[in-house]
Amino acid sequence: MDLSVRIGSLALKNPIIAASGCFGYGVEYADVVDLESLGGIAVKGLFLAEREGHPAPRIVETPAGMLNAIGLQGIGVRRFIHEKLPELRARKAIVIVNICGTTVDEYVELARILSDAEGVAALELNISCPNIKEGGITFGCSLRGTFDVVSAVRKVTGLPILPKLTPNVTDVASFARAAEEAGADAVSLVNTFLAMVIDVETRRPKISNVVGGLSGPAIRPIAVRMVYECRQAVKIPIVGMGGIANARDALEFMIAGAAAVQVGTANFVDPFIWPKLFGGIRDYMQRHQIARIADIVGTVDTRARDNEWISS
Amino acid sequence: MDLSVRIGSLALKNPIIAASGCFGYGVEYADVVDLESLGGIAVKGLFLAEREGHPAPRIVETPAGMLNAIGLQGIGVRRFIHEKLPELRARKAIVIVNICGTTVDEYVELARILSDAEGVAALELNISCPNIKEGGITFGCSLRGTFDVVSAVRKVTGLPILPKLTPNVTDVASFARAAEEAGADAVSLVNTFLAMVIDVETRRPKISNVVGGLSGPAIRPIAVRMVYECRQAVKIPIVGMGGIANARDALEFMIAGAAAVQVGTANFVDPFIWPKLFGGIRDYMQRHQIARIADIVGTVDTRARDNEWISS
Amino acid sequence: MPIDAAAEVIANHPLSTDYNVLALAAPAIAAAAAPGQFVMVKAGAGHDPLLRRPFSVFEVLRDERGAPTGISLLNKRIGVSTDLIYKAQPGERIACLGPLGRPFTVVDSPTEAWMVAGGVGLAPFATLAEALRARGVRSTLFYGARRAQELFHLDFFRGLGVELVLTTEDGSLGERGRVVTPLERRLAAQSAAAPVMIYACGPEGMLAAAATTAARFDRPCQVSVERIMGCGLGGCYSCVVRMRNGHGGLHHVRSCIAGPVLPGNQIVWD
Amino acid sequence: MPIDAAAEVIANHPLSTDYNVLALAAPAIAAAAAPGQFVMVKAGAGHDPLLRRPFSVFEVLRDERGAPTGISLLNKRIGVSTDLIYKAQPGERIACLGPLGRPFTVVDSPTEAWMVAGGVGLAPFATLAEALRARGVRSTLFYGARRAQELFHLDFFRGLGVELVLTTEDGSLGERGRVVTPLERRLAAQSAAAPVMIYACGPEGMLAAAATTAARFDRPCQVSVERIMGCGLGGCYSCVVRMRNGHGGLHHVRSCIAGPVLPGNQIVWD
Ligand SMILES: Cc1cc2nc3c(=O)[nH]c(=O)nc-3n(C[C@H](O)[C@H](O)[C@H](O)COP(=O)(O)OP(=O)(O)OC[C@H]3O[C@@H](n4cnc5c(N)ncnc54)[C@H](O)[C@@H]3O)c2cc1C
Ligand SMILES: Cc1cc2nc3c(=O)[nH]c(=O)nc-3n(C[C@H](O)[C@H](O)[C@H](O)COP(=O)(O)OP(=O)(O)OC[C@H]3O[C@@H](n4cnc5c(N)ncnc54)[C@H](O)[C@@H]3O)c2cc1C
Ligand SMILES: Cc1cc2nc3c(=O)[nH]c(=O)nc-3n(C[C@H](O)[C@H](O)[C@H](O)COP(=O)(O)O)c2cc1C
Ligand SMILES: Cc1cc2nc3c(=O)[nH]c(=O)nc-3n(C[C@H](O)[C@H](O)[C@H](O)COP(=O)(O)O)c2cc1C
Ligand code: FES
Ligand code: FES
Repeated sequence: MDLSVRIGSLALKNPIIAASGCFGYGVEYADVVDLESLGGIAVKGLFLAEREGHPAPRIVETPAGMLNAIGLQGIGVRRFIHEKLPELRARKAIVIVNICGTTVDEYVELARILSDAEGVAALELNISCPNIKEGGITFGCSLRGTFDVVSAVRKVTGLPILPKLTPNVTDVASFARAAEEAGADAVSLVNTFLAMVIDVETRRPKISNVVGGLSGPAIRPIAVRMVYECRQAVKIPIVGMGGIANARDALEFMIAGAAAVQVGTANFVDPFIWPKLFGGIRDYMQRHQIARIADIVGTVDTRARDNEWISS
Repeated sequence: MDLSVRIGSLALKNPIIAASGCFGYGVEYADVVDLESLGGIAVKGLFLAEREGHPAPRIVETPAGMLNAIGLQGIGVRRFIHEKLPELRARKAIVIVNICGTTVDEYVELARILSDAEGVAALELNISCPNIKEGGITFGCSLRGTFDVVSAVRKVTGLPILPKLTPNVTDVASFARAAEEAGADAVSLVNTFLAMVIDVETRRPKISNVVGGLSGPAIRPIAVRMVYECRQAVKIPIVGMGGIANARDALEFMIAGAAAVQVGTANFVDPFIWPKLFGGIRDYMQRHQIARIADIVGTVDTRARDNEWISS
Repeated sequence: MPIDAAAEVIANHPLSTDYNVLALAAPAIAAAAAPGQFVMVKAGAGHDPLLRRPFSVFEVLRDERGAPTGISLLNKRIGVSTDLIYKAQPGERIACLGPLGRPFTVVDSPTEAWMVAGGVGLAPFATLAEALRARGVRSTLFYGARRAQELFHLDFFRGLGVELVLTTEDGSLGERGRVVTPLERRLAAQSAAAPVMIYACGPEGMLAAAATTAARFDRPCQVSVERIMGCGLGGCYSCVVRMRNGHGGLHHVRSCIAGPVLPGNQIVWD
Repeated sequence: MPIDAAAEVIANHPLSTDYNVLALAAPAIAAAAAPGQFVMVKAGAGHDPLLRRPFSVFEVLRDERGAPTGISLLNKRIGVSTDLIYKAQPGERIACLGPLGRPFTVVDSPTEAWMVAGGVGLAPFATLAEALRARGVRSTLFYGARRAQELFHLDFFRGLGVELVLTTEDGSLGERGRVVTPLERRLAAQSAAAPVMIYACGPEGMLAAAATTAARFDRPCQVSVERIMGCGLGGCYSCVVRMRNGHGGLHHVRSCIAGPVLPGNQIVWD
């Protein structure tokens, strides 16, 4: 059985990637899962500088989901390269670095620095984080901003680049198109949905940043729809995510059009989920006599069943 | 304790309204709940003509939510007026008629017809149904379309009008503003999120219409955030909804900025929910010594807790 | 008016690795239920699963004096709620709303009643058989399943004097094959003058075959349809069945309030 | 390396209408756990609740020969998961990941150990008291609760030779008021030369008071902090505590891996 997939020039041994912000810098999980066994690891979003992020409370559970506003606490790109990358390299992890800036120049600078580092497989451009004040999602909510960030980064790196799209837009497919036109190798979607939970007893928001990003199974049906829409709109591969909690969910995204998937929140619920995902996909391939998992990508059958009719 | 609220010129005895499409034409529930006890009833979306809607399957359960594509099956406005409105009137229900058209003229025509009918308290303009091909959501996803429908209807009716906004947009507050400028008395939000579920065994969508609308607790944190955003943007009242399943949830929407709320999916789970909601709100008012429920509207306290800081 | 009972689980009898019978204390629902009606059951607390699920009333439970005390469900596990119902423990409480829907119209002697059940579609026929027996109606149950071990409660029906015609897909009991085959043979053998009412409940394919066969022999057929139901009360329009009206037109009816029992000859089978 | 056990519930002892002790079969976790470590528990199947919750290892359970067989949790119900844990039935399986986090540093004699517990903050002190006893460390437990009925396992600590200083908010047992009051009195009375290690676990306000008081008397204080945790493994950055570093700078540390036991004098209390 062949579980390998391609995301542009990036060959992955399987389609399961750890989602950014949900797997630390990868090294935190080295005890729990063989990092080499993963299709890839999207590390926690990095800025140029170190950041302390928002005060606690930073998360709150919601129905079948969670809201977070971490505020991109992080060690900055240089410490990442010196303190984390060597171990990731030693463990033969496929490292996708998720980068975030407040200006186009910052993205460019990050891309330059990381292109020179050894052991970076691809760059995921986080233009969709709902939890910071400037940059990030403001690019991701504007077609022009998306195009500008992607094309500027394209000019300075030979690494595969995957802009990560926000679902907080009217027409996500147009953003996938803008990314494709600007030279992206693939698009990742979805980042979290901007959301809010209020404690009615205190009438205060449950997280310190007032609003945060919603992830987890709750959002899965919306994310699947968005992957499906983007699949019609662009030729570049799609990395799909949002609420994947088991192999069935991963397959659903692939059938909708994702060449690979990422798993975030579910890793919090079950850090031993990875071999279960691989096993579940293998079972499915066996049951359906599918030799190459790449063959199911985008195969959803939406032939209309005579849809609307009027009584006579 | 005073549970009454106002939505513009419309006075409601309490802030709990049955959401459109989740309470039939009201009469179906006359055995289960005293219709007069509700703040109001938003009846199932009506077109001018009868419609048969989509074939089954029309719904599928999702994590803490449900996806539906009913396709606005309905008896049309004239049969509604003759067959349902008299009973609703007799039972002293406050009737909010949810109307849907494929052109501006159809909304105008519906508004004209209903303005002449006896027993209609308000019109909710459904410009946000994700489950039909033309009209509906296309108006709701365009500021111009929203403005045009609302201002055209405004010209022909003295009834309170509540455009119902879709959450499938980048900036819902701008739609609330467009509605306000066009003369709306209030805005209702949110309608359902466009979403999709695929059966991985058959690789076919789980519902006949391929995509449908997501409702239920899963979407609540996003809906609360949208109500909060609209509250900053407009002066007209907001009718909030999306995943309310108990009194706490209803209060959360009110504290975020909703003058009244609607309850949809939860009525399927528990058709006897209504007195429980009233009771829960009364308990809360007692516990917090609140005399008028209207006093909590929009009182969320979002004073910044020193939000972002950088290590030194 | 339907009742929402926080029904206590009295007993849970496993019948196989997939099937069980769950006995629930719900006197008011039991007292009101007619054969063919259903209840909407909320399995588990919280939002997973979120919606209730429809289940036929299988048995009406009674105390020594014959007073209704509860109902039982014949449950087949196929997903999250049916799995929770399979595992439910005595003492637990399960919200149970009912009785709902239009019941079977029970015929009178000398009309014969032929019940056609596929798998878990047996559920509504226990109470129907009792009602038929009370009216002295001669009854036959055509009952098909995958294998012998999945043909349940045969002695119960025998005890009511119901004739049994059994089929299994693997031939392990009764005739090998589908249950509509002996039905069709019996219809062909029956005198056209002898009145017969056919009742059918089971998978959609079986219902279509039973209804079409009945129509071919000009026999009335009441089918109990199975649709995914959001509310069970006519509120959501999820459970529609496409039907022909008198004038050749088609329309969608809500099977939770117009059904689940519907005239087989008016249903448009896909 | 943490273990994820599908731990069977062995027993559930209710202590009050809010508190219970849940015994779980988890030998590998039990064998590895050190005082102050915690486990991440997934209550209920499915997505409601979704995330695991952190619980201190309360007791390490052992068989006749002293081999570890499982752990128990001291649970106080305040929401959905703790409610499910309160109601858990023997035979159920509960996913339990651990042991996690940095344990207490156990002192040696002649240093005295003073444990300060508020409410359910008692949980990590049962195993700590055992470890202290094994090293012959003289120990005192300052333990406060709302009322007498919520002071648990006193005999257990007495049996280990731990001196008890009790307080209740309503004065129904021990001194009336907060637990930090007698701690402060005792600190003031103690000779500055006699070495003391303070351990604290309980509500944030109590921890801040204990840590501040300890610092005022120049005593080291290990506090076990309580943050909402998404993962327990350092993956989500939800559980941060604001701390001072050596140079007057502030930074956020992840209490699940740098803690839950942290040096009280470096924490910035809000
Ligand atoms: C009027 C009526 C009476 C019924 N009586 C009984 C009964 O007595 N005993 C019994 O065991 N079952 C009965 N059913 C079927 C029962 O409602 C379903 O098996 C149940 O809803 C499945 O719930 P779940 O959570 O276990 O499955 P889910 O996890 O919701 O779904 C599992 C799979 O089954 C499919 N599915 C879900 N519901 C249905 C359905 N209604 N029909 C077909 N496929 C479905 C789903 O699409 C999914 O693929 C009845 C249904 C109706 C409409
Ligand atoms: C390291 C550690 C060890 C712990 N040990 C124990 C223990 O031994 N026994 C025990 O009973 N509890 C312990 N707790 C606390 C326990 O984790 C929480 O009570 C639990 O997460 C609540 O879950 P719930 O689903 O019942 O509440 P929820 O339904 O999730 O929440 C109910 C309410 O409590 C608030 N809340 C949720 N989690 C916390 C939290 N961690 N701190 C403060 N408020 C919270 C929520 O905001 C909400 O208002 C420990 C916590 C930590 C971090
Ligand atoms: C705690 C947390 C932190 C996250 N941090 C990042 C981040 O740094 N960069 C990023 O692109 N996405 C981040 N995300 C979004 C996830 O990568 C993912 O897009 C989203 O959670 C949806 O997937 P899921 O439902 O599987 O979690 C974060 C999500 C969570 C829950
Ligand atoms: C089955 C179903 C049918 C609906 N039909 C309509 C409709 O006809 N008109 C409308 O404006 N909204 C309709 N809605 C949307 C609801 O009124 C409501 O906006 C949405 O479901 C969110 O609220 P909830 O989570 O409480 O259900 C429908 C929703 C459902 C679930
Ligand atoms: S199940 Fe809701 S209308 Fe029939
Ligand atoms: S709980 Fe996830 S980092 Fe600490």
